[in-house]
Amino acid sequence: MPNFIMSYLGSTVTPGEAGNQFWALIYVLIIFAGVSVAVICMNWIERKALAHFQVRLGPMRVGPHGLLQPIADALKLMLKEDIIPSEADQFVFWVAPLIGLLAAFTVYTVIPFGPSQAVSDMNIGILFMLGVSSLGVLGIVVAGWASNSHYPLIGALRSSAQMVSYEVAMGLAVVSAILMTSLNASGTGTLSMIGIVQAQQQQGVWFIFKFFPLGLIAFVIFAIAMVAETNRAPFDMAEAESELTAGYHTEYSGLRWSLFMLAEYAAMIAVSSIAVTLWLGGWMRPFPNLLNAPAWDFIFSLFPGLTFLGLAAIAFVGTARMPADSFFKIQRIGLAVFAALLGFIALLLLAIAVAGRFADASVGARFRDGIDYIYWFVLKVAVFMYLFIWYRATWPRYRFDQLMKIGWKVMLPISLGVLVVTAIVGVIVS
Amino acid sequence: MVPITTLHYLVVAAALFVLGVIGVLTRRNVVIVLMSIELILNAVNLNLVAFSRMWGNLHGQLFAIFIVVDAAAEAAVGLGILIAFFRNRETINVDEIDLLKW
Amino acid sequence: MNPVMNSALNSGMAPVATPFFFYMLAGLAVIGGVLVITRRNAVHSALALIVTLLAVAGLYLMLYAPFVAGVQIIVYAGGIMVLFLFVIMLVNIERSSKERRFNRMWPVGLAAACALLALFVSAFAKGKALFPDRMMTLPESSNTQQIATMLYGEAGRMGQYTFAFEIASLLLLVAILGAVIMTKKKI
Amino acid sequence: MFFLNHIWLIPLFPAFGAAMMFFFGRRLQKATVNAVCVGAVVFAFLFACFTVVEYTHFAHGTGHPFEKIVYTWLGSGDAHLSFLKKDGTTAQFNADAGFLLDPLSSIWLLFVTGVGMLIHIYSVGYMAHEGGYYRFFGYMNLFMFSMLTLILANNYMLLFVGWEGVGLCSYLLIGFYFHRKSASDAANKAFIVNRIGDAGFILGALTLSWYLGSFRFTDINTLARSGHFAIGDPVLTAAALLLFVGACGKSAQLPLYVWLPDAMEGPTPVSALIHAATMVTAGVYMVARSNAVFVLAPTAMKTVAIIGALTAVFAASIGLVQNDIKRVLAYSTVSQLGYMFLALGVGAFAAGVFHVFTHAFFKALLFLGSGSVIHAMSGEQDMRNMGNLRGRIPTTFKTMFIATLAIAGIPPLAGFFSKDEILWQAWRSADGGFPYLWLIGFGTALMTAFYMARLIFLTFYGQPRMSHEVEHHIHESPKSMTGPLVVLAICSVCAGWLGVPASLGGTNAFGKFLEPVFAREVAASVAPAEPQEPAGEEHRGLEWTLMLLSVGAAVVGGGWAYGHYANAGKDYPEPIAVKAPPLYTVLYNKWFVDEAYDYAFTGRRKIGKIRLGAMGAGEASSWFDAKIIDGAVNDVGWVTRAVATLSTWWDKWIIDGVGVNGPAILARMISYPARLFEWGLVQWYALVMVAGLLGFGVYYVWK
Repeated sequence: MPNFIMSYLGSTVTPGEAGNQFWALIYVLIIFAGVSVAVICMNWIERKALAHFQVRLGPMRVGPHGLLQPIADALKLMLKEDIIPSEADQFVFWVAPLIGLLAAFTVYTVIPFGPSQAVSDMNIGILFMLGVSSLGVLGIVVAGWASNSHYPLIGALRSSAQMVSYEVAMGLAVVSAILMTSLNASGTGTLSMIGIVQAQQQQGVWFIFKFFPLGLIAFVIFAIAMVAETNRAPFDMAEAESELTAGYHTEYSGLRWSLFMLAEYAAMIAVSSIAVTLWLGGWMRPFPNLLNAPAWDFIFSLFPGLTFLGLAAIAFVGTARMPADSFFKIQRIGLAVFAALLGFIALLLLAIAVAGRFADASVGARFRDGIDYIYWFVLKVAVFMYLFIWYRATWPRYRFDQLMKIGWKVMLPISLGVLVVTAIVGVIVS
Repeated sequence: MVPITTLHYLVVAAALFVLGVIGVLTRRNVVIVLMSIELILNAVNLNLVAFSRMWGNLHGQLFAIFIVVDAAAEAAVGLGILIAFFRNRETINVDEIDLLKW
Repeated sequence: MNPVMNSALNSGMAPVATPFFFYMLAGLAVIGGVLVITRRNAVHSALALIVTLLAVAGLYLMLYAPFVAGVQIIVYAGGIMVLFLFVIMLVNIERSSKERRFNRMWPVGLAAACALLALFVSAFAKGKALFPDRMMTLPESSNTQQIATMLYGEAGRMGQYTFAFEIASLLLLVAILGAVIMTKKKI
Repeated sequence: MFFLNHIWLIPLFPAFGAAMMFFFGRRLQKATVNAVCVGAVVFAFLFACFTVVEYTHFAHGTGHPFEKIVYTWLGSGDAHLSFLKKDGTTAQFNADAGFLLDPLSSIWLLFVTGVGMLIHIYSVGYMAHEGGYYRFFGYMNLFMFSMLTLILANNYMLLFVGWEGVGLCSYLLIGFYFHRKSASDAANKAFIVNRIGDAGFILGALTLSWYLGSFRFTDINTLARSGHFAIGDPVLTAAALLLFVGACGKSAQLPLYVWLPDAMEGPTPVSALIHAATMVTAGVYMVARSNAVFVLAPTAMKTVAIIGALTAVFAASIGLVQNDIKRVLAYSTVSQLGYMFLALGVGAFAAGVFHVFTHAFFKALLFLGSGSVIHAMSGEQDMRNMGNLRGRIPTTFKTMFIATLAIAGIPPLAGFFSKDEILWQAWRSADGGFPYLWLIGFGTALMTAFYMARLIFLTFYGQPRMSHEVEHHIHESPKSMTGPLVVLAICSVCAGWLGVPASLGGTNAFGKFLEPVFAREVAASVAPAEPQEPAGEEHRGLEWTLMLLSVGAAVVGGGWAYGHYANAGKDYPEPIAVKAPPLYTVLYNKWFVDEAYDYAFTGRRKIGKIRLGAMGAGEASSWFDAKIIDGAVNDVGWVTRAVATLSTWWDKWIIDGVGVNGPAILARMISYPARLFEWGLVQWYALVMVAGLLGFGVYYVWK
C-alpha cells in the first residue's frame, strides 16, 4: 500500500490518467476543501471590499478586522431553523440546492491546476465542463418551481432564460479558443483542458493575444457571458431585490440557502478557471518560453513565498496600528498570531523554492514546480474574483429585456463572427 | 462476475425502450408523453453506441449524435405545438386532443 | 466523469469495478425511467428523466464514447430538459395533479408493451450466441478527433457525414423557426 | 504569369460592382457608388494593362494565343453531350468558361477597359443630378462585365453569352429613362433588331461547330487554315454569311442599322461607351475573330465589303442634314462602322481593327463632348438652337475640334492613318479590292468631313441661337467630365501613330502586332517573315496620290461647310435644301427607311387597306382565329350542348340514381362499424404502430 501511494509522486500525469484512485480521492478532497475555504475567504473579501468601495468599514467586530466573520456566519446559518414552506414540493425543494452544488463542484474534476495537478484529464474536458456547469440551471429552475410561490418562480424563469441564452455565446467563444489549439503541425486540436494549456505553451502565446484582436474579443465575450452565467451583478436579474425579493431562493433559509451561496461562488471560481485555462495560459507563469533559464525558474518560484510574506507584512502593520487600549488586546494578539501564521507559510514556501533550486533530485524540483503552477493559476483566478466584486460595486443592474437583447443580438453575432474569422485566419495561416 | 458484453447494454436499452413505449401509450400528460419519446430515443442511442463499440468503428456514435440533434428538434417543435395548443384549449391531456376524429 | 471509473477503463487495473458501475448506472437508468412514466407530477418526471439521461451518459463513457456522453449532457440534460421544465412551468395547471394519470386504454397499452418486452427477451435469448464475449476496444483518446474527421472531413476532403451534418443543421434551423412561429403570439 | 493566370478576374471586377449595386445599391451613398463602380473599372483597366504586358512577354512577338480554361461550362469530358458532325463523326459539345488572349483580344481589352474607365469617370459628373444613379452605374458595370466576357471568350458559346449580355445592357441603358415613351420604344427597337442578328449569329456558330466539330476559336482557326477545306466551300460560306448577319445586327450594318440612331435616347455616356466605342464594334471583333473562316468564303467577303461600303455612304448621306447633335454622331458611327466592314471585306483585317481602335477614341470623345455641350445647354440637343459656344465652353470646344479633325482624316491625327489604310486596301487588296469600293469610301470621306465640320460650326461658331434663359446657364462642365475629354483628345491625336504605313516611312507596328492573328496558313508564324508588301514599293506613288486625294476631300468638305455654316444666324439656310429640295427631304427623313420597315415588317403603317409585316400577320391570324377556328369551335359547341342535354338526363337519373348513390349508401352502411376504430387519439395510433412493430419483430425473429 505505501508503495502504491508513493509510486504516484514521481508521475507526470494526473491521478485519473495514471489510474491511481487513492491519489484521485486525495485530490478530490483537497479541491473540495480548497474551494470551500476559498469561498469563505471570498465572502470576507467581498464584504470588506464592497464596504471600502462604499467608504465603510465592513465587518470589524468578529475577530480582528472581522476575519472570523464568515465562520460566524456559517455557524449561524447551520444553526438556523430550516423552513420548508407548507405548500412547497418537499422532495424537489430539498433536492434543488444539491443539484446546483453538485454541478458546481463536479466541474472541478477537470480543472488543471498544473500539468499533473488535476483530478483527471478528460479527453472531452471543456465539453464536460460546459455540460456540467449548464446543469446548474436545473437546480435554479427546480428551486423556483418547488417553492410554489410567485417571486421565486419568476426569478427562476428569468435566471434560467438568461443562463441558457448566454450559454450559447459562451460556447461559441469557447469554440473559437479551441479552434486555436489546432494550429499545430498535425492540425488536430484538443478539448482536453491540459491539452489547451499545453497548446498555448507550444505556440508560445496566450490565446487572448492570439490573432489579435480575435482572441481578445472572444475572451471579452466569454468574460461577459460568464458573469451572466453565474447570475452576478450587473446581470443578477434573478436576485433583483427591488423587484423579486431574492429571486429563486426567496423561500430558502439556513443551511439550504448557504448551499446556494456556496454553489454560486463555486461556479464563479469554476468559470473563472475556464477563462484562465482557455485564454490566460492556465498554470503558466509569465513568459515561460522567453525567460526559461533555471535562474528565472528560481526567481519566479520565489513569488508564492513573497506573496505570503507581503500578506504577513500587511497583517503585522494592521497589528501595529491597532489602538493600544486593553480593550483590543485579544484582537491584537489574534491578528499577530494570524500574521505569524502567514509568515510561517511564507518561510516554508521560500524554503521549498530554495531547496528546489539546489536539490538535484527531480522530486524536489517537481514539488517546487507544482507549487508554482498552482500559485500562478490561483493568482489569475483571484484576479477574476476581484473583478466580480468590482463589477458588483460599480455597475447598475440591467433590465431584463435589455439583457436578453444584448445576449441574442449583440453577443451571439459577435461570437459567431469571431469564430468564423478565426477559422478563416487559421486556415490562411496554416 | 460475468464480463459486461454488448448484450447487457442491449437489455438495458430494451428496458428503457419498453418503459418509453408504456409512457407513450398510457400517460395522459403530453409533456410526459414527449419525455417518454426521449426515453425511447435514448434507448436507441444506447444500442447504437454499444454496437459501435462492438464493431470497433464510430458510425454508431455518429448516428447517435444525429439522433440527439433530431431529438432536440423534435422537443422544440413538440413543445411549441403544445404551448400553442394549450393557449387555445387550456388542456394538455392527450385524450382531450382528438380534433382529428372529425 | 468519475476518476475511479476512468482508471478502471483505461488501465484495466481494476476490472472488478466495471460490472459494478455498469449495474449501478443501468439500475439508475431503469429506475429513472420507471419514475418518469409513473410520477403524477411532471416536474418529478423531468427530474427522473434527468437522472436517466445522466446514467445513460455514464454508460456512454463506459462504452468509450466520451464525446457522445458530453453531447448527451450538454444537449439533453442542459438544453432539452431545461426546455421541458420551462414548458411544464408555463402550462402548469392545478387540475392536472388531481386527475387520472393514465388514459382509458392503459391496460391495452401495457399489454402491448409487455408483448414488446417479451419479443425483445426472446430475440436476445435466440441471438445470444451472435454477440462476442469481449468487445472491441476503441481508443478513447482520439475519439473526438475521429468523430470530427468523419463529420467534417480532413485536408480539404468532405467527410463521410458532412452532407448529413449540414442537413441536420438545416433541420434544426427549421425546427427553431417552427417553434418560434408556433409559440409567439404576435409575429 | 500571375496576371495571365488570373485573367478571369478582369470581367469579375465590374461584375462585382454590378452585383453590389443590384443588391445594396439603393442604400448606398453616391460616393460609395462611385468608389465601387468606378473603382471596379479602374481595377479592371490596371489589371488588363498588366495582363497585356505579361502577354507580350509570354508571346515574344509570335502572337501565340494564351488560353486559360477555368472550367467546362457546358458539356463535359465524357461523351454525355456529343453531336453528329456533318461528316458523320461525333464530336464533343464542349463550351468552356475559357479565356483567350491574343493580339486581337489584347487590343480590344485595352481600349474597352481604357475608354470604359474614362467614360465611367465622365459619368460621375454627367449623371450627378440624375435619379437612379446606382442603377445607371450598376448597368454600366454589368455592361463592362459582358463586354469583357465577349472579348476574352475562347469559344463562340461564351462569346454569345457576352454578346447577349451587352445586348441586354444596351437595352437597359437605352431605356434608362423608361418613363419616357420614346426611350422605352427605342430600347425595344434595339432589342428586337438585335435579336434578328443574334439568330443569324447563333445559327452561324452552330453551323461552324456542326461542320468543324468545335466551338473553340483556336480549334476552328487551326482547322480552317489546315488547307483541308476548299476556298468557297458552301457550308463555310453559309456559316460566314450567318455570322455576318449577327455582326450586322450588333454593329448596325445596312438592313439592321435602324436601331442605332434611336439608341441615342439613352444617356450620353451610354451612347459614347456602348453605341460608339465598344459594343457596336463587337460585330467587327467577331468577324475579325472568324477571319480564318471568312477567308475561305470569298462570296461572304464580297458581301461584307459591299454591305460595309453601302452602309458607309448611306449613313453618311443621312448625317449630312440631321439637326440633332447626337443623331449626327450616331449616323457618323454607322458610317464609320461601314468603313470597318469594308476593310474586313477586302481582307484587310488589320486595317479594320486599326480603325476600330482609333475610332473608339475620337468617337467616344465626340459623344462625350456632345454630352458636355448638352450639359451646358441644359439638355438642348438641337444644333439649330446652339451656336457660338467656343468661348463659353473652351475645353469642350478644343477637344471636340481635335476629334473632328481626327475623324475627317486630317494628318497626322489618328483617323487619317486608319482611314487611308482602309481606302488604300479597298483600292488594291488582293482579296477583292476594287476601285469602285475606293470611290464609295472616298465619297464617304468627303461627306464625313462635311457633316462633322457642319456640326462644329453650327455648335461652336456663328451667332448664338439659343433662348436667353439657356444662354444664361451655359457653363463649362466639371473636372470629372473635362478630364476624360482631354485624355481622349490626346489619344485621338496619338493613337494613329501606332500604325503609320510603310509608304510614309512608318513601320505599321499595329499591323505587325496583329499579323499572327490574321495569318493565312497555320505555319505562318513559323515561316520567316517574307517581304510584307511586295507591291508596296511599286505602288507608292499611287498610294500617295490616293492619300492626297482623301486629304483634299476632307479639306474641301470642311471648307464647304465653313462657307455655309461658319456665320449661321437664326434661320440659316441648309445648302442641300436650297439646291435640291427633294434630295433634302429624302435625306432628312433618312431615306424613309423606318417608314419602309413599318410598311414591310412591323406593319404599323398600311399600304392602302392592306397591312403587311408582323402586325399584318397578326391581323390575318386574328381574323382566321375569329372566323374559321372559333366558328368551328362554336359549331362543335352547339352540337356538344345538344348531346349534353340528353346526357344530363341519363346521368342524373340512371347513373347517379342507380349507379352511384346506390353503392354509396351501401358503403356507408357497411363502413359504419369500421369507423369506430378511428378515435382520433394519438395514442391509439401509437398503439397500432407498436402492434405493427410487434408483427415485424415476430416475423423476423421466428421466420
